[in-house]
Amino acid sequence: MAEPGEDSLFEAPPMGEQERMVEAILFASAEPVTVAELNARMPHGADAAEALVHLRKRYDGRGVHLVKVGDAWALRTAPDLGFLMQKETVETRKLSRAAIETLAIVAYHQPVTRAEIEEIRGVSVSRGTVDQLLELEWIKFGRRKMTPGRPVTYVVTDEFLDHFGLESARDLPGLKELRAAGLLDSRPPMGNLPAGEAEDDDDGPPPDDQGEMFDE
Amino acid sequence: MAEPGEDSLFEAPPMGEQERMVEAILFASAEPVTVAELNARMPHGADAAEALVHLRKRYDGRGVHLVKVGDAWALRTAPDLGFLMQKETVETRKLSRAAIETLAIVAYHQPVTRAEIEEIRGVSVSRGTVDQLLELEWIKFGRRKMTPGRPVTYVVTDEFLDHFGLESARDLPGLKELRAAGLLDSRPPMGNLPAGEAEDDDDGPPPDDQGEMFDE
Amino acid sequence: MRRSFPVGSMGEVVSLNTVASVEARRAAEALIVDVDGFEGPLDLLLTLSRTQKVDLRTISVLALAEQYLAFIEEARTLRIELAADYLVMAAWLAFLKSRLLLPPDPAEEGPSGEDLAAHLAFQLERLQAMRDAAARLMGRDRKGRDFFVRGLPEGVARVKRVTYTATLLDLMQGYARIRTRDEFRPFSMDRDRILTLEQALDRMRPLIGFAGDWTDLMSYLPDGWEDDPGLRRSATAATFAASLELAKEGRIELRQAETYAPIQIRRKDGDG
Repeated sequence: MAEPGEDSLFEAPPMGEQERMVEAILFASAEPVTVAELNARMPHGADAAEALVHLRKRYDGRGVHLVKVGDAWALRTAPDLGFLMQKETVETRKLSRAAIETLAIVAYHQPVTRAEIEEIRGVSVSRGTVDQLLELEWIKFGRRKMTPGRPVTYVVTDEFLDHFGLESARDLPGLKELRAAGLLDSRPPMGNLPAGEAEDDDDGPPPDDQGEMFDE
Repeated sequence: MAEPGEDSLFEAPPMGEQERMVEAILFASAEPVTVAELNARMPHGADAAEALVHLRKRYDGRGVHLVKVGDAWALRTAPDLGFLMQKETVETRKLSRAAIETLAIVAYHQPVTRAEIEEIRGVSVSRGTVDQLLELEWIKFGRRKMTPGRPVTYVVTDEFLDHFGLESARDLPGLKELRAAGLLDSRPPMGNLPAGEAEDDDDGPPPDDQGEMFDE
Repeated sequence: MRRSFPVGSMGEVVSLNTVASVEARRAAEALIVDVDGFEGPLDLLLTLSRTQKVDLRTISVLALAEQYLAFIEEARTLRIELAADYLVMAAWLAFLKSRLLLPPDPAEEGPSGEDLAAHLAFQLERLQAMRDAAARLMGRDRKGRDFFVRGLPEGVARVKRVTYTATLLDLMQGYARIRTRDEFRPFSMDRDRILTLEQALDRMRPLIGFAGDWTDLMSYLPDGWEDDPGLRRSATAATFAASLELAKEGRIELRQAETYAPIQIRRKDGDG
């Protein structure tokens, strides 16, 4: 195909062609690719978002699926065929209980400070636990909290979403129920309650922080 | 065809299912996979060879092709979409000081030899600097000098004039204007005006260099 | 909770406590072996709460406090060292227990025993909820285990094109910089146009032998140099400096009739 970028200044390639292009780009990449990047790589005037809709339909029920990861898209093998892939299985380091719980707390309470994690777990969070999750690129630093000391917060990453097959943090299992039960509220701990050493910024995120993340 | 009788306890999955399996295996595999290996990885009674025929047809004309590599199979992006596998990033950088000075000398003194540029700058001019300016098409080779060795000269290009918004090299502000603009105001200790236009001819390059350029 | 108990039912509460204590003691004995397995006091409380076999929302915090305190007691008798936060929790639970059992002191401020108990129950429930969520999360189809990425990714060739830019001002400033710099730096070609002290000395030494009479210093300038103002200036300065040098060596004498008058030199007699 001759330089589509060149002479397509006014005419985008037909949608079928755009679908092929999106397919090729996603096939070539192990990492999710954002719509913006797809558009940037495709000829002028292409509409990757629409092509993705068609492509998703095409791969429906196939051995490979088109999945959404945050703002990006990726092709992944269908989970029901995992049994065929012993060869490809990557042995992940076994996570400690502390790490697993911390990860869940970050995912469900994000953005969350270390003090808040400690408040919830009732025990101090070791550096190694957080480091391990950072290293796995499952959590990352979020913006600082506007509370005294401006503590850093943690949020989950797109890699986390990708790993656990989630489209967004909103799709975390049981999120709605937990919210409805008030278990994601950050109630200020009472006075001298000893659990966690959350004395300074003990009172968790302002509730709208949470809302900001999941409510929109 | 699946060895019949050997294991009829389990029925081979339907061909559509086998096709999915082959698709997933080929997608996830880092290397082309032989039919024998496909069969080994798929459930008993499966017929990878036949599944491959179906799969190949399915990918016909798509952004991804099923290709045979030796006696093994692999999914590859369609060759005509190779141009998508490039990502061009354009980075604009500021021209280095050496390049700016060299360019300025060429502009003010053209046609000028490399030796003359070095004389004026007082330091040697690296090949890379000149090459960079040639590549940018801001300078080009002028006529050879009628001096021993007949060295090549450099002159500025139309591209140069275009970039700097000049109609001709004559439009370059003269030293008087530079001085008026405060660009030449650092007075030397002896009170000599720098390289004035012939008002004091005991320093700087021979004034006719300048003249040759702007007077012809 | 405390307020809902009629005064007459205090005995019931006590007996309930006793039962709880016995159970708690037994549970504590089982748990004590595993004390290192707990992730802090809240975790231990959560484990203890399971013995109540009720929903965490309806848990008896009082009974739980009893259990916990029994656990700590048991650990103490077994001389097991517990981390400080377990003991802090024990102290706090003892305080909570007294708050729950005793009538409220109107002078006392802060949250009531019920509030504290409710919050502890909330904490336990929240921790349990996070544990369940974590388990569900880890049980999901996971990349590299249940679903897989492209095994043969084709790298995107990053074609980096660098363009350079400069403004006319850059150009002018660059040029101005060079021309200004000239003033402080001798050009190699400048050297062609000056006479150095050494050169003047070399030139004068063989000549002064003939200078028996006073002669104008300017006559020692190299041929042609007096015509060019720049060259003349340099040659004059060098020749004059050279003559001073020769005078210092005692080889010549200098004189000048008046200010701005020509300088004259003469070989010093007796010098051979």
